[in-house]
Amino acid sequence: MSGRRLSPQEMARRVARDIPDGSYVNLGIGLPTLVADVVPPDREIIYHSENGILGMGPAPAPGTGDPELINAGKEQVTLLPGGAYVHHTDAFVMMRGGHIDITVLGAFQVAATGDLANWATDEASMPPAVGGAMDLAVGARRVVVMTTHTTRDGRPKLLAQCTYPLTAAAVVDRVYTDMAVVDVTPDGFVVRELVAGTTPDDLRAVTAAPLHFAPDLAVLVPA
Amino acid sequence: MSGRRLSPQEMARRVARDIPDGSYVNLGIGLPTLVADVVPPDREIIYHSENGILGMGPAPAPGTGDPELINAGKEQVTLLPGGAYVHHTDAFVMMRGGHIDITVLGAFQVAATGDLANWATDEASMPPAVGGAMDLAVGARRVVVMTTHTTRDGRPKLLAQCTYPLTAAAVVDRVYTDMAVVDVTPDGFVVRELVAGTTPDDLRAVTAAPLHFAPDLAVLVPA
Amino acid sequence: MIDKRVASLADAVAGIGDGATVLVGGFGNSGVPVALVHAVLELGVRELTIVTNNAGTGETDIAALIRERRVRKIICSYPRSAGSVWFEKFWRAGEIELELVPQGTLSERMRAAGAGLGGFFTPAGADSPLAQGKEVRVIDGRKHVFEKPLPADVALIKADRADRWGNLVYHSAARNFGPVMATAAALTVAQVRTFVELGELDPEAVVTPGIFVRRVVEVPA
Amino acid sequence: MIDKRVASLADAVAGIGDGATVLVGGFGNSGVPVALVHAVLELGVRELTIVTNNAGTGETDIAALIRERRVRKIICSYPRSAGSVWFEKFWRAGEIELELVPQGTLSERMRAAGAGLGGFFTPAGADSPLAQGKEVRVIDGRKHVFEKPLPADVALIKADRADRWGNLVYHSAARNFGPVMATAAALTVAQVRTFVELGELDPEAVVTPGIFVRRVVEVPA
Repeated sequence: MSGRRLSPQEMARRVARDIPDGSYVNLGIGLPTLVADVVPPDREIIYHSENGILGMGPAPAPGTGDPELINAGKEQVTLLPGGAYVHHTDAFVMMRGGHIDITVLGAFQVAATGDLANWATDEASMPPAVGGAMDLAVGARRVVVMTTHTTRDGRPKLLAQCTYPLTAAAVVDRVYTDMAVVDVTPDGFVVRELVAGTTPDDLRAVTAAPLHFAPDLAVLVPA
Repeated sequence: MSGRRLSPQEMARRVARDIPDGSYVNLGIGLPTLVADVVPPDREIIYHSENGILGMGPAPAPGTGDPELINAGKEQVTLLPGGAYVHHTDAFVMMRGGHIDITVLGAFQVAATGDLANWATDEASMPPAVGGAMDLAVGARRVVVMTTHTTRDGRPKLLAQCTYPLTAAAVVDRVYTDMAVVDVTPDGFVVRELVAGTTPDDLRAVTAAPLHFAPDLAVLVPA
Repeated sequence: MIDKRVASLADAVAGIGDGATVLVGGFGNSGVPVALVHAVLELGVRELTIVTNNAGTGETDIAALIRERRVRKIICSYPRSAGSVWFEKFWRAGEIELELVPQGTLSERMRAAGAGLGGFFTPAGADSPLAQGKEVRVIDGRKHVFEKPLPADVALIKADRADRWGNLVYHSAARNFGPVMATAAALTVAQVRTFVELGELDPEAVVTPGIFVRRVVEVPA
Repeated sequence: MIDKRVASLADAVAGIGDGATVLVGGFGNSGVPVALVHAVLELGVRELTIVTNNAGTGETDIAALIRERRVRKIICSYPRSAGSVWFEKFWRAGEIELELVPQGTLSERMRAAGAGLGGFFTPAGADSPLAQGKEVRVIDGRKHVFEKPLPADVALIKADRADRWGNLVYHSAARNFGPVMATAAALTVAQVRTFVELGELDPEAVVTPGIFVRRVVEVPA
């Protein structure tokens, strides 16, 4: 019986801890967007949105929003002082050209080789959709994934090899799950932190790839 | 003995006559820049400069210029109301992407196939220099050349084949010289107009390519 | 005299024909030239290829074009949105063709068309099934896929202000695909909130110079 | 807190090393970051590859770098200008390497580097000797030449105003190569006429967003 899973907010706080002051960051839609709300206030982070915003701020106060000022998830946002609007092609110059320091992406599957599958499953009843995921995955300086460790029905998301169509090969640097912090290294997955109460065997039981455990394996205390 | 040659201003006025109202025009450095000063005042022409100006106006009144507002020939110019500054890459999107209606270029040589040589001679003592000529030559919708019919020492500039390194192949639509107006057609050079007093044989004598004469060959009366 | 302003939406879309490839600006509901798309619907043209980021939601703009069976093919990056019911219905029935393109590649392909380039190599998608059938080349140790220009007959975009030369400025994130689409089409039409006099737009801040724009029509917000 | 403003020209160019590839903005005498180039001269680095449109005239900026034998190679479109005597002297002596690139290709190669692309096909120069040794491909019936990205270690550019995030706006035609060079270098440094407070620049009119800029230094005109 493993320790309890982190809540989405707890995961977001753990991810946020690793984002240095002054970073340019793109947050994928879904879980990753939570990160913006929990970055320590002493850090100045510049958020990028693929639709042409650099210096994106939080959601507007009710009734004050600009309906055309939306983020990649189509939710209303604001612009910080110092922010700028750019057109789509320039927004992707930033993404693909190595100008984004960190992107936090969701994932269906991550392989021990760093392969990422986060745009299509094998479900043929829904039309495929890719958005900006492939550009971000190949272009950001550091690609981290924020995801539950398993699917809703309990299947592993960390695998020796992805079975879903790839977004990009060998791009993921680190995975933050609700059970652990796992680096992708030339030797495969290396677990850096385990949520309090979770043992290495607990994690192995829900991971479909070999796991190495860091010599200085730390306890991830929810914050 | 042929008729007198046109002066540069007379050549410029002949070129200007063919530029329709509302055209986007790029004038090459040297002789072609004269065209801007002689376009009939009832026509609104938007001039483009490769260094990032759209809507370029004439030289500033003495003492009023902006030293950084220069044209491709590095001479001070002005910006008309409605003009805009763009960066270099966008200036060349306009040039190479088929957005410039007409470019007027100088030439060392023009071939009957429309090949253009206007960037390098066979003189090895000077470093080669190309600037924006190759982008303009391939990218403008209509490429016309404005040049003396012969070199300073009397050699033909209109040839069956260029002997100098090409700027681009099969791009020239029309040549305006100080003796004639000559179209480049699938059949080669077709002379449309001859300066008053110049005969077809006069022109043949200073042209190193077969010349066809249009059935409605007109007299070019200097204006 | 140059005057790109037209008096009506009908004038703005005049001449668009059956089978046209039409770029439609917008990301989600931001920057969509709704009035122009509805004018194309009124025009009655069919067999359109629509290039756009999303495949329309609800019953308006692109969703309406699809519902009325005007769209043969859609080229986009993210057709699956909450409310994209008409697209999904026709797609499942095999009655609309989908070409899925990574979003950065979509805008870059339009840029290549507008910039007179013959195509480019991008790492985006090179490891994915979207590279199937395309040239893949390792450049500096990394896989890249060759992507072709995506030119169009028409671009329909939304901007904030325009002058009679067709210079455009946009409003906040509604800028999105407008500038690149304007460069890639033979006929670019912009709906704008308001016309301004020539010279009123700051020449340092014009986003789309008029050279890329053929018609502008005023559609007050 | 992000603060890209540096106090001196020496700080602005600190860390540039021997053998660096340096993009230098400017077209003719417009937009040349003269103070930054002179700071590089002071730094004493050698074996530089300079990427710029012209090869310097007279005795200042790039011409001075060449005169002082700091430049191994120059990549440019138009080295031959009135007054480009130092370049011509060293070029004739075989003491400086020249890579001549059509001007649009020069800026597009830098853009490709900044945009993370692996290269592109352009029709410019495809029929010329400048295509020798390069892949030439017929695309849609037209010859194109394959051109590679041109990334750099450093970009030195000149802008008008900057804030502490490094956002830049330019002045008239001095904009020229600044925006594209800013995207293509690992270290982009801008000399600006004046600093402004964060939020003072119109977000609709920022030309180079700070993400492309590492250092800004004030050099009053």
